[in-house]
Amino acid sequence: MTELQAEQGTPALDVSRVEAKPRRNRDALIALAVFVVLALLPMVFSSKLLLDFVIRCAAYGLFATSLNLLVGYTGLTSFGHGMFFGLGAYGFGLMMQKTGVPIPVAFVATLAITFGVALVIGAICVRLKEIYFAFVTLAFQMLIHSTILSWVSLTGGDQGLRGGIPRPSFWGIDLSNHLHLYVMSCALLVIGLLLMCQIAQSPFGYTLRMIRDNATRASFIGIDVWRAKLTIFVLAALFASTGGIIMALFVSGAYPEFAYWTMSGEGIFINMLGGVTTFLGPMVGTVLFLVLNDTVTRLTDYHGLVLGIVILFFAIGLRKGLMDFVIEWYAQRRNGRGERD
Amino acid sequence: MLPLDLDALTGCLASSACLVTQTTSGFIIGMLLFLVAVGLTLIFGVLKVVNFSHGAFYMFGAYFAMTTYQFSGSFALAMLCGAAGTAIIGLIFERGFMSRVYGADVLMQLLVCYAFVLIFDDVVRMIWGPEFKSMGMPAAFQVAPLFIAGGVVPPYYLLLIGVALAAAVVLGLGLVRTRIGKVIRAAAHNPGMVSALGINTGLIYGGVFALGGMLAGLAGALAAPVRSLTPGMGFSVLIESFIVTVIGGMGSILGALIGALLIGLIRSFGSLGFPLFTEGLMYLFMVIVLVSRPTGLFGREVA
Amino acid sequence: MLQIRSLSKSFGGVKATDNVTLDFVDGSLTAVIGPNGAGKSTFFNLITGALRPDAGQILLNGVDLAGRTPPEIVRHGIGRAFQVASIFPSLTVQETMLAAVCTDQRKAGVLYRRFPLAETRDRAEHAMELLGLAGKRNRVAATLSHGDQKLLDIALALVLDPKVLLLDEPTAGMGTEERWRMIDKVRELWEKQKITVVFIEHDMDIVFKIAPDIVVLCYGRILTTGAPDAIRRNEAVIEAYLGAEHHAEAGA
Amino acid sequence: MTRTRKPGVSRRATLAMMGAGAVTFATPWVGRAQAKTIKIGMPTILSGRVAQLGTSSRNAVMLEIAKVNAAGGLAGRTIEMVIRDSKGQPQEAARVARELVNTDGCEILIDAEASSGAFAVHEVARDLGVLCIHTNSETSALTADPKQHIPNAFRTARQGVHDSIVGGSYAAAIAKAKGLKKWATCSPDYAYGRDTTAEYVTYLKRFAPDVEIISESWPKLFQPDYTEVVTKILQAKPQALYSCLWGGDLTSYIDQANIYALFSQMEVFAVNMADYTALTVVKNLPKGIHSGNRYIKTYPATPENAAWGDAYKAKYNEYPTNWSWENATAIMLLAEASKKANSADGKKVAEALRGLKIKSPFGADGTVTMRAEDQTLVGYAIGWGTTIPQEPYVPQVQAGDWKTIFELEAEWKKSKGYA
Repeated sequence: MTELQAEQGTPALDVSRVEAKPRRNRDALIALAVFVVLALLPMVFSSKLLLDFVIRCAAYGLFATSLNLLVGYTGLTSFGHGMFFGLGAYGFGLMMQKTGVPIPVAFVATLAITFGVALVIGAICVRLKEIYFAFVTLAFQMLIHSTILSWVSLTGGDQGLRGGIPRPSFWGIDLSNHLHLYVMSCALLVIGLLLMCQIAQSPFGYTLRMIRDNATRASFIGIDVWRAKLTIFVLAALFASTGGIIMALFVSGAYPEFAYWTMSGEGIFINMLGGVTTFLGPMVGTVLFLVLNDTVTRLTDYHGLVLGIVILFFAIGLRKGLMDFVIEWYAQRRNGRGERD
Repeated sequence: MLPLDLDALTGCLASSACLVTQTTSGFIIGMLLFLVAVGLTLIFGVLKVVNFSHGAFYMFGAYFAMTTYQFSGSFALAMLCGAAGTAIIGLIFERGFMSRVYGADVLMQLLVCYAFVLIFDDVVRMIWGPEFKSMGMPAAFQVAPLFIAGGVVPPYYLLLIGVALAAAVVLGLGLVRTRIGKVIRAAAHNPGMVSALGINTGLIYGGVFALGGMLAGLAGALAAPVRSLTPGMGFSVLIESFIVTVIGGMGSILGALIGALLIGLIRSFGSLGFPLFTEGLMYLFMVIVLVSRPTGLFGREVA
Repeated sequence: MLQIRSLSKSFGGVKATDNVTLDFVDGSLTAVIGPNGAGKSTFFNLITGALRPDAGQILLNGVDLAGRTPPEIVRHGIGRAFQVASIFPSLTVQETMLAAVCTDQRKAGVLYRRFPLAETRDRAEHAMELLGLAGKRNRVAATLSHGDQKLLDIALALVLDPKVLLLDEPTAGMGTEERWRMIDKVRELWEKQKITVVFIEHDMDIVFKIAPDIVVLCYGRILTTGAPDAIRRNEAVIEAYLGAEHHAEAGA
Repeated sequence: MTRTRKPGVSRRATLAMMGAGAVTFATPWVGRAQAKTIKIGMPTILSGRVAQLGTSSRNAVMLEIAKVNAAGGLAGRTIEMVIRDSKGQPQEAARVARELVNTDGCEILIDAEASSGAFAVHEVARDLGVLCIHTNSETSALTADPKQHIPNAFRTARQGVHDSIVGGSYAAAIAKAKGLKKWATCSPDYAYGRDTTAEYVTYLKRFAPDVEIISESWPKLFQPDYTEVVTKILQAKPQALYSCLWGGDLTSYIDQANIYALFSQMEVFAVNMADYTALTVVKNLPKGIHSGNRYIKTYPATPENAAWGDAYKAKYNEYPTNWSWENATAIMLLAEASKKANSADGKKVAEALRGLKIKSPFGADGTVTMRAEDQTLVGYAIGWGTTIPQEPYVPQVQAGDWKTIFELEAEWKKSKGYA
């Protein structure tokens, strides 16, 4: 981005921002409101398409937003984030198929597995910078994808986890009921976004911004850059994994495609569509991406062509994600009216 | 089940016939990869763009060659059209689209490439149809394979290795010896200086893209007689040549050559020793190289 | 007290820092000078952990810091500013300060609270006041003038309450008038904060005017140390500067 | 890189936009089934490397639908096909299938997906209870494994294990006659390739016990270059080679093996060779490759089959594929079943489908049967022969014996713990 933009953008940091607590409560309230609206949606619209759509939004949204914690906030362009999406789906699916533990246990255990794997892979990857970080994450992703394909006895190879994922009810929640799954996905999405928003607004979030801007300087004010990068790498992996779990529940299975690089590519693409400079950019991107995908595939066989042209419009026409564009436009308009504070 | 067959591997290493056959087989795989990878690395070296749509150039080269061959029956003309046609596409791609996102976020460049991967695949599907095609081996090469030191080498593959090596040499010498080569190398180091010297950087960028496209197109054209043609065929080639450039070092031509040969040899000997994990082997190798030497075997440390 | 003992570092046979032994007394203001390629920046990089010394000790109040990482060294109290202003372009001045204080308080990894933390406010405020950046607190760093960016860089080091502050050419890239403003600022800070300040400077007028102590480096070695007057008259120093120029001309 | 900061409004604006987006696209597509027509949904692969799978499936379906509609449709209701691309991604296949049923109001699904997509759609069928006919997945487990079994899902594709039994016994006869003891295999490294090869080898060894596998190659699916695999096989010097590569991979392999003169050095058994997709594309087709029939209009050598192949060719200007007959069979069965049930209702049609035997150009004896016990197609024409480089490509086909197939299949099911 150019310096010019920065000059235009930037409404001031209010001194009142120092009083941070009300903001957190406000975010929580907004999240609650969004959840209530989403949860009530099925009463208003009977369309099952909408439910399916929101569930997929939850899966992709958590995935894309967590990727933005790396790409947008820390400047770590991961090309391999999809591996954790896949790991979540496979971990959860396998746990449910093989062990028959209750869903919450499988959920926590899957996150624990993701934590371990992300810690090891992250410890190796975050030492590298810039494009090399991108490459090495990509290589790890392909390695994991290769392993999923080769380890047929466990993963079912290219056919994925077959036979459906059992979904015994717990706490009165029955995830084989689509409505329950919908509400659960909404809850996970909202909680996930709230947590990630908290991370982004925490002191650690600012540590990440400093590393993104100037990692060398960050280390000279006492930040252990490697540790901070590893921490966010692992945290982001956990949220991506949660997205994978939702997806596994939705399709009642797990497939190697989840851990393929196209998944990571889609994540990057979503971020670019929505914009990486705002917290909700990736969420907007997710909605945009899924709407595009769904409408274009139903309208034409040549969806690649149409999708490609739309992407070009964003990349060459706007040169930034939608949210970035909107916010800049908004800021410019405000400046134009001379109401800058 | 561990996918291991070390007996086959050691057995082969002990036999000269096997050694020759597998080594040439590694070279064949490697040299085609090199042609694709060298364009990728050149474009990265000069423009700092990771051209994810490079596989599409390879695809176009193959389709152009097939169509030319069908109409003219001339193999040489088919190769020429494959290379030249793709060069033009490369030029249009860079001047018309890529050049508009220089200076923007690097990810925007990726996005443009991604868009064109989708578009190019669909364009090919529109023009040539979704079914796979085959160009067929020209009659001149439908001859019995040669035997060298007990190893089997088909004449067509000798031609293929020769053309790719010639391209490598011409490219290497061209960059070092010629004026235009020097300008390109200078542009890679310091684009500002080149434009300050009154040289049109746009022309150079377009030229480099055309050159890279041409080489990938040539690879596609050379592959057309032995590989089936489908929309999306560039994809797996892109991934492999990408591994090659990363291993060799982004921006290094020698690196691309060595990297391509290494991958070729890993494939040819890996398929003996690790028949079910050859692919994984390549990624493992890439991880090891990246971790121990992030800039690749021949990459320069970026200041 | 910062004590450097037999510090050495070579790059492929070239000795960039050659057996340097120096003491910086608490509360001193020292200028490090020397011709281009004398190893001044390497010397700073070794002390701050950007480079790993081949041999020698870096003792801060008796604790050896040689070979430690930059974050560790910073936490022991050696702060630095850079020749080219090293800042966080997308953060505002105030955010930069708040985040730096946060780091100093070991709260850079805190997840459950919101930025900025109330307890960081006073120190950040103080540092901005000190450097005259308080009025620009809401400016995004990338939009600051060159001089202000340098000040922000120094503020970043200062806000951590270092015992020793290393400034790599605080006046680099500035006009004459701006230089003097900057160097007055440096002197003022030194007087107010009562910390040890070591700075690299090219402009001899500045050096001789404000630095009570001067260290002259040449080819990685200490040529001499002393007060301005002594240095001004030192034959070896004059030779080194002229000699270096001769070399430079011959090389070109 | 510098970033703009988020004004407080943005969050609310975003949410509003999200909401608006959701509303606008939720409303217009609320499909409802009309009494007069019945919608059949068909997720398939229409883009990417195997787009041919989807297009030839679609062609065959449309060809048959036209006939059924001309004859009055399904129990008087005109069929409307809704065909959508899954891009070959299982999660997309699942989504599209759900959307077809939930939103477009499709009452029946024709699942024309490849293996992993088929399993994904199978789960949707399990979830939604909609009548679903798998038309392209040949993976035996899809219907053979009782854990997979659901009453509303059927398969009209050939089944891997049937293929292997016939192929194995055919190959064993030749192996004995010609003394082929040393065999190599070269199959794509994915479930279909691995399972089919393993089963084939089992039956080959069963009928010709002294056969020995001396070399295995497992190229990746869609691998562009097979040179290392070709040379590896040449090194091993087997007397015979089995391969279940298919489509573009098979033609690449043949082209590349050809210039090493591989085909003159061993007998080659390529089960997927005798399909027009491969036969017509390979420019220098070697003579005498043994192959199982996929779709070929001269086998079964009946006027019905020839007429069907010609009608397809006349309409689409290309020959049908293996997938074509499998999909056509699905529609034929549906039409008969709804006639029998006198209803287009999914449950009733499913009931009628179980055990249904219909006349078919693709039947070994002029009929095919939807076997009731595992709801998969049996009795289709299955045989092996050798290729020649021009039409009719496979002049002589030796038919497989369904009695043997049934016996060995039952045994196989037991050994797998399926029965």
